[in-house]
Amino acid sequence: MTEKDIREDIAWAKINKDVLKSLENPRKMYWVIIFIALAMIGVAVGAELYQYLTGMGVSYKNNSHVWGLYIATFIFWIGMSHSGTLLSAILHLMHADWRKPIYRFAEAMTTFSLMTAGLFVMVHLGRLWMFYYALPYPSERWIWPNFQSPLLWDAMAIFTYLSSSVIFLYIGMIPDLAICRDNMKNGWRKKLYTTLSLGWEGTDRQWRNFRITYLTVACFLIPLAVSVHSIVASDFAMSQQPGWHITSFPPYFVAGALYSGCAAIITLFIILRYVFRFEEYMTLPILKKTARLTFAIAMVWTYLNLIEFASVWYGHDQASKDVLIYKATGNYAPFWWGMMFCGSIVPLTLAFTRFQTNIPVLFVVSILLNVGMWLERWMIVAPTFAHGYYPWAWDHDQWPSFVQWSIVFGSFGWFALLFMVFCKIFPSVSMYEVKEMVYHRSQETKKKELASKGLANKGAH
Amino acid sequence: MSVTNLLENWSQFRHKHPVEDKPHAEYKWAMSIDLDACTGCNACSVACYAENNLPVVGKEKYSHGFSHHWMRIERYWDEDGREFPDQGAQFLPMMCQHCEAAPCETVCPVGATNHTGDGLNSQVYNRCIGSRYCEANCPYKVRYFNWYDYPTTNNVWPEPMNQQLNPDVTVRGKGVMEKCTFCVQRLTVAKSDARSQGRTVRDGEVQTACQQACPTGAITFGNLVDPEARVGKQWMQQQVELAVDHQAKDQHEHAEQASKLRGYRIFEELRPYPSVMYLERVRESAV
Amino acid sequence: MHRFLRLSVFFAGLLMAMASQANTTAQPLTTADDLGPQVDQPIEFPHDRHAGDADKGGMQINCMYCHTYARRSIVAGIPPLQKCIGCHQGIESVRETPRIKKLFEYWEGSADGTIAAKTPIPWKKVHDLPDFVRFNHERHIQRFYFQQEKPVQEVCGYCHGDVKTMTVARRSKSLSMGWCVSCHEKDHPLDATSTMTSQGPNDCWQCHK
Amino acid sequence: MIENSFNRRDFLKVLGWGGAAVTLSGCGNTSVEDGRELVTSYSEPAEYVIPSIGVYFNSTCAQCDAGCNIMGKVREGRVLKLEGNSQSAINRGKMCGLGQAGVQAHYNPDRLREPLLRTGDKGEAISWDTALELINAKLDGVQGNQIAFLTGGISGHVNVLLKNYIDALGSAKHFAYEAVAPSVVRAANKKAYGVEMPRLRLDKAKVIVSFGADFLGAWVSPVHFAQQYAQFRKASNGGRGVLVQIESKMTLTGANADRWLAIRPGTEGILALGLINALGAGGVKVAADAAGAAKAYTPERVSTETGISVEQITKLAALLKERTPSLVIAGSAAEGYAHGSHNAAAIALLNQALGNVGKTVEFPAALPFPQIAPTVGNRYALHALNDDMAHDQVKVLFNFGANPVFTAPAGLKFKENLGKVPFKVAFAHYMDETALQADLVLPLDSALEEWGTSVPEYAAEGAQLNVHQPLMEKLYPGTRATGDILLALLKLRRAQEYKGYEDFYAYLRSALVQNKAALGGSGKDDDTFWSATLSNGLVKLPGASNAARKTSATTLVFPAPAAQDGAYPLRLIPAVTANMRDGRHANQPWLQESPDPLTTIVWDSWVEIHPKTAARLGIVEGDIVEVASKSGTLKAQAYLFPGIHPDAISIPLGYGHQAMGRYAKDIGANAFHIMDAVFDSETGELAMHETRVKISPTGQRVVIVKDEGSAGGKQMGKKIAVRVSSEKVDLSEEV
Repeated sequence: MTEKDIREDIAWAKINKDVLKSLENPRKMYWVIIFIALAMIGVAVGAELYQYLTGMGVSYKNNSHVWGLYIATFIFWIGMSHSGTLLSAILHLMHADWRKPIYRFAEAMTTFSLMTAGLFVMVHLGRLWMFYYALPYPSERWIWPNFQSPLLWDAMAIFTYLSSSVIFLYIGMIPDLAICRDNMKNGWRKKLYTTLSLGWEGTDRQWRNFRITYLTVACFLIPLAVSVHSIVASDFAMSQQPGWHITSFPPYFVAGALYSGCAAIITLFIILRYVFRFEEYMTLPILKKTARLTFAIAMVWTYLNLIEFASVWYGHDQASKDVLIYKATGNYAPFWWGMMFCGSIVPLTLAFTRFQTNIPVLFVVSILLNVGMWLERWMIVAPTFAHGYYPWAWDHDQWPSFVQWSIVFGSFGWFALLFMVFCKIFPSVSMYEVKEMVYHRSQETKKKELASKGLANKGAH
Repeated sequence: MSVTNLLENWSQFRHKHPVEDKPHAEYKWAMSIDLDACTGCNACSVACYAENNLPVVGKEKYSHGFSHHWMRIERYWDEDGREFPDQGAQFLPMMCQHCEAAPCETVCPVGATNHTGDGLNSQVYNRCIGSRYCEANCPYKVRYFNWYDYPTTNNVWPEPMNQQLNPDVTVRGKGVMEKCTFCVQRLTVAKSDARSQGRTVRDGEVQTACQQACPTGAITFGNLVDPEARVGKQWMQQQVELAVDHQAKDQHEHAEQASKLRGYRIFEELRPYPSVMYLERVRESAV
Repeated sequence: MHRFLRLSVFFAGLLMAMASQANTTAQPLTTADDLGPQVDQPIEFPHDRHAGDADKGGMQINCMYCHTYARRSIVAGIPPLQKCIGCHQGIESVRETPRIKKLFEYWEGSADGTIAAKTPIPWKKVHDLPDFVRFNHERHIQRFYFQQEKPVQEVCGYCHGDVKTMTVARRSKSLSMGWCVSCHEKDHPLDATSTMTSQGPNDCWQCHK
Repeated sequence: MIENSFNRRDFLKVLGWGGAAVTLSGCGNTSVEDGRELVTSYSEPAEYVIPSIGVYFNSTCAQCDAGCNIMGKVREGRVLKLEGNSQSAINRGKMCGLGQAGVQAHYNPDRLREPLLRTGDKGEAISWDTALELINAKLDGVQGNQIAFLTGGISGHVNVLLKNYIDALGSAKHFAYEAVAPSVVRAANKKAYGVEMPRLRLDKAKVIVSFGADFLGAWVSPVHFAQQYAQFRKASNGGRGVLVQIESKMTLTGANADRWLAIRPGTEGILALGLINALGAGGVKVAADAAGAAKAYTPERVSTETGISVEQITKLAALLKERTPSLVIAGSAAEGYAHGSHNAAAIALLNQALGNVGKTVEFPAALPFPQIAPTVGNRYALHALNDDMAHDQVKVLFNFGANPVFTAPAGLKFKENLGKVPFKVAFAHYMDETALQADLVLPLDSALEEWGTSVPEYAAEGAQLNVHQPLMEKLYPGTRATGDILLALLKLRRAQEYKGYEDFYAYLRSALVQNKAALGGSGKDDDTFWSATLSNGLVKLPGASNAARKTSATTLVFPAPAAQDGAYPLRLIPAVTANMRDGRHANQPWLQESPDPLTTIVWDSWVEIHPKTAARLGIVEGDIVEVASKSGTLKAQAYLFPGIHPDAISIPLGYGHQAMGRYAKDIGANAFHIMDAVFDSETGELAMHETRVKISPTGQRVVIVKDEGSAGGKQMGKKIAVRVSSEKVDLSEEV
């Protein structure tokens, strides 16, 4: 008999109490994380200001190597966003109810990582004060952006995805916001929850409308999620550069995205579970399922990776082949092999049942997986510049500057800050869905008990 | 602001790469460079600095690859491992190839780089937001980004050096992409003058700065549409056609005849249809 | 569910209606007025006196008599000092007015020595386009004045407004890109008699340098 | 649009330049801003001056001694760009990069702006009158032969004034010094052909064998030669010409050769004699004396001594026999040894043996006005001046723009000797190393501001007089033209004779107008002639042609074979690059940032080492190496360069300024300073290639700042710069 995802005998009042406690009284670790995040953001903001005032040159890219860590990290964060949609929308449609205690924070992760990714689009621009030129708005000049550019598709896709994710996150939270509202003493929070819960009373009609809306948005979100990363992939696949112009990039990117998202869920799962004392809800069996899901996706990713190599290797495009060889043997080889190790070897630990519930191991592994996935993005962007079509323009050494690194690290702080503040203000575990889950589980158990009783009775005859 | 305008521009600007039914009207600027005449002396490059207000970035920035030589001279050695390069070096002047189907044009999110009716690959500094996608997708890597604010914070033209700046060419601020323009400021003046006289620009009437300086006359520039233009005659004689990706020279069936030709375009197989034809460097076999 | 659908249909319809409205009613901006600041010039030059209509006391001098470069250069130019003097030397009646005295100070040098003889007058730019714009007076004059044979004041007035009624010239059009484009988008006859039309060029590099 | 019928002083009066109208701040001014800027406003412009349309004025390039005729594009009173004058026989409308950078000499922010008098370690600004009076006062009581003038190559009417001034001071000494001039070849030519610089007809030759003459880069008249070279490469001349370059370090010309032969340094003369011998053996009729002289130089011996294979020698001789006429050129690599004169003589003999004299080696017409003839600079002058100074023979020294403190080998102790001169006047554009040592520094007009004439030493067709005229108003009121200073000084000595000339312009005008008949202006009135002269920017001078002289092998001294030096095993080849030359233009940033064509290095000097030598010494690219000669040491980055003989290393000249300006100071190392003071045995010229060095890595390593990417000079199998063998193409049908 498998372990239970959740205790079936938790009282609903206890669920409310436990979750609401997270809004009030986290462990000390919470403040440590907030402080570190703020420090990282501080450095990054300083670096960005310097870059803004002085010019993009301070990031040490160059005329042949025009994109660097910013674009790599941008893809990383876009990828990160996919897990939320996977857990909340896809698994929702598939009726995998073990997702219920963890989908809320996954969904929040989606929103915040998209917001982080959006920042990188800005940070990356040479004239970010002119970013609105890329938006299709009717202007006095009678001109439009270039609708042929994948970068424009990108901008639109991210914008759509971000707004849809926010709506999805918000709609899914309404019943819980009402609970918060009802349990709050007067204060700014009470006002906030009152406003946000839109007068939720939990009537049957409200529930019916709620479920339809939620399902509709979920259905809408799934193709969006897939398309967003496919479009990010087409930034590269649509270009003409060796190492980028690869047909399998869209599915490869989507797989990579789900992969890093799942890994990030494990990390955050462990952190939240500890910081907000969610041991009752974020249980080890759920973690185990997540770990298994991650393992499966890791293998898909590995497979797609090998497909990519094979298609390049057996193709006739010598330049792409050169780039591939360069990745494995050139300046970037340590990082490339690091990516292979973190992305394809490390996840093998997840195949062992013993490790699937071992929190320290999972924590380390999940972080390694994300490092691997970040390296993957860097290894997509950089080597093509360093070994593209034109040998004269191959660069010597494009080690990113401190400015680039600090903005990249700062983005993690920014994400952590947003995420942690969210968890402190909004219930990061969906109370009503956990209740549903507990209810369904207990119903099932009862049914089983009845059935086994009936069987026993029969046998008695 | 109208949607019609948008759609029209779409079809008008986006299909400028060579198709049979849409030939160039009055002008198609093109170049040919005779590598056998090119000595690699760098005169063209310095002339380009003078004409186009290119900033001198200094050693530290050059070391990071921030140079702004729209016209760069590349020097290649033989790779056969002999003790001495006893057939000399091979020089190649490289600048924007003004591709007819330019990889940079399609990817720019804001349409800052476009194809003009004259077959130039234009770059509009004001529209550029600095995404650098164009350079990322350029097979020749001939676009140069303003990584710093050279006119102001870097003071590249200290008084009175700024008085040398060509008023016909914008001095670029930080965060925009730039590249060889085929000296469009000269072309515009020549076209306007010719138009006032009710004709088109005659061959030799307008020269690019690099062509004008080149001591050996290795660079020929002109209007491919003009049957009198030397550049067109050269293209024709070398049997290089603008709108194809496989020239007579490459074809096996004409091996006998084709082997006598030496015109080629770089990376033709990627189908950017560049507007610059190079003539192979010749080396004597008798010594 | 139905309400949701209905709402969606409503919004989609609204959007399409707005789009088609925007498409069909794009207003040409050619006439938009945007009065520029008053510019203090070294001499308060009375355009109305020189170019204004006869019935209003003007002398109806052709714009290009003074702004002589307009038909052959990208800039219209300010007349050189000697041109002003050329006429005013012979006009004794206004010789002692303050403005003309000032003018002659630039030519002969001022009594206090602050202005050397033959100093060009430091006129300020009134129609100052951004530095990256290449506006060619010659082309516009050639097209509208010589080919279409429109009256010179109308041709200049497209962009400069009704200068003949001003003293010191003042900008009266916005001279923004959209304003330029609105005219380039229009069909203009090829010459005075032709029914053939063409539009202004819309290559970016035509105007951006 | 080349006109000159205007009064120079008024046409440039324009408002709006130097002001806001100039600074186009890229994308800064993005809105319509009224009333901020001034309109370009003239008071009395010439009728052809139209705002926004460039007017071209002809003048002469002063960046090197070739004397290319240029035209400056002037707009709104500012000179914007220089182009070649297509009327010129020298450059035919073309220009080199060095010439293009002439505007940066003019607009240079580090130019001197007022006369400076030394007080202690500082310069005090004084007025011109004070400065000239001071000079005059200092000259009183000094014997004429204790006054020395140090100049570069100088010609034209400035030279006339200078000579007159020297006369006026009574037997003062004139030292014309050029650090990198081909002086030994000149002397050898004089002996062999009777003229110092014969006209070389590259365009007529079918084969050119160049012994280290970098005629496409920095030798004599590169733009002119480059055009002839283009002709030479065309099929129109009866087949594409073949260039064989023989040198120890690849120059730009070597990089363009069909065959580049790395010769052991200093053995060029031996190879020339070997070729004569091989030609004789191959059936070419060689004069008996030449054949006799070359008899001992069998291919085997030559091969051993020069390091060039017997097969190559035979092939080359066969080629020379088969394709005539040919042309053999002795360049700076051949002349730079203690036996440089012997090398040059042997090479001249080869030309003779091939029958090229009169065919591809022609003789220029003699100059009708000897007083304006160029006084060419050489390196012996420096040596002589240095000796005089060392013996306290110089009391007053005038220095006209030469920079010997920078270019003199350390062994001469020039700076020290200069200190012994009590009063030193420097005419300078920048505060360079020599000006820093001076007691009085007089700031000069830039070449684009001053009046003058010059006569190029290398005559492209006939002799010609080049006109230098201002292309714009002076940037700084405190500078003066060399001619004006000399005239003012002369007025202090010979007031009566020169009082009729208000300034140098007046002198120049009257000097030319008086001789208008001889200058092709007979029948024209003075103003027309003068306008036409200025408008053309040059005057072609008719002159009787010189006769050729036969070389004889009887005076030939056999060049010494290469010797070894155990302590200093390598030869130092100082490279004269097209950008830097002797370093006088190092403060022009375009030249610093323009990559060296062969190494693509910018903003620094470097040491070229053959990969084989480097491997032996354990040096890799970017290592900071110490180069030590008997005279000194320097440190520079190593660059592995296949185009150099393994027995040699090469360092470019012109870098390593300690003063001069923001773009030149502390860039690279000065190779002049480690040169040994060895002199040519016949002419007494400093032998530039005689320095022997040893190198050792210092342990430091840098990333070389160069244009070449990490792939080096490789095309990585891509079809980028393509080369084809000559039998595979048909050039005759080309357009």
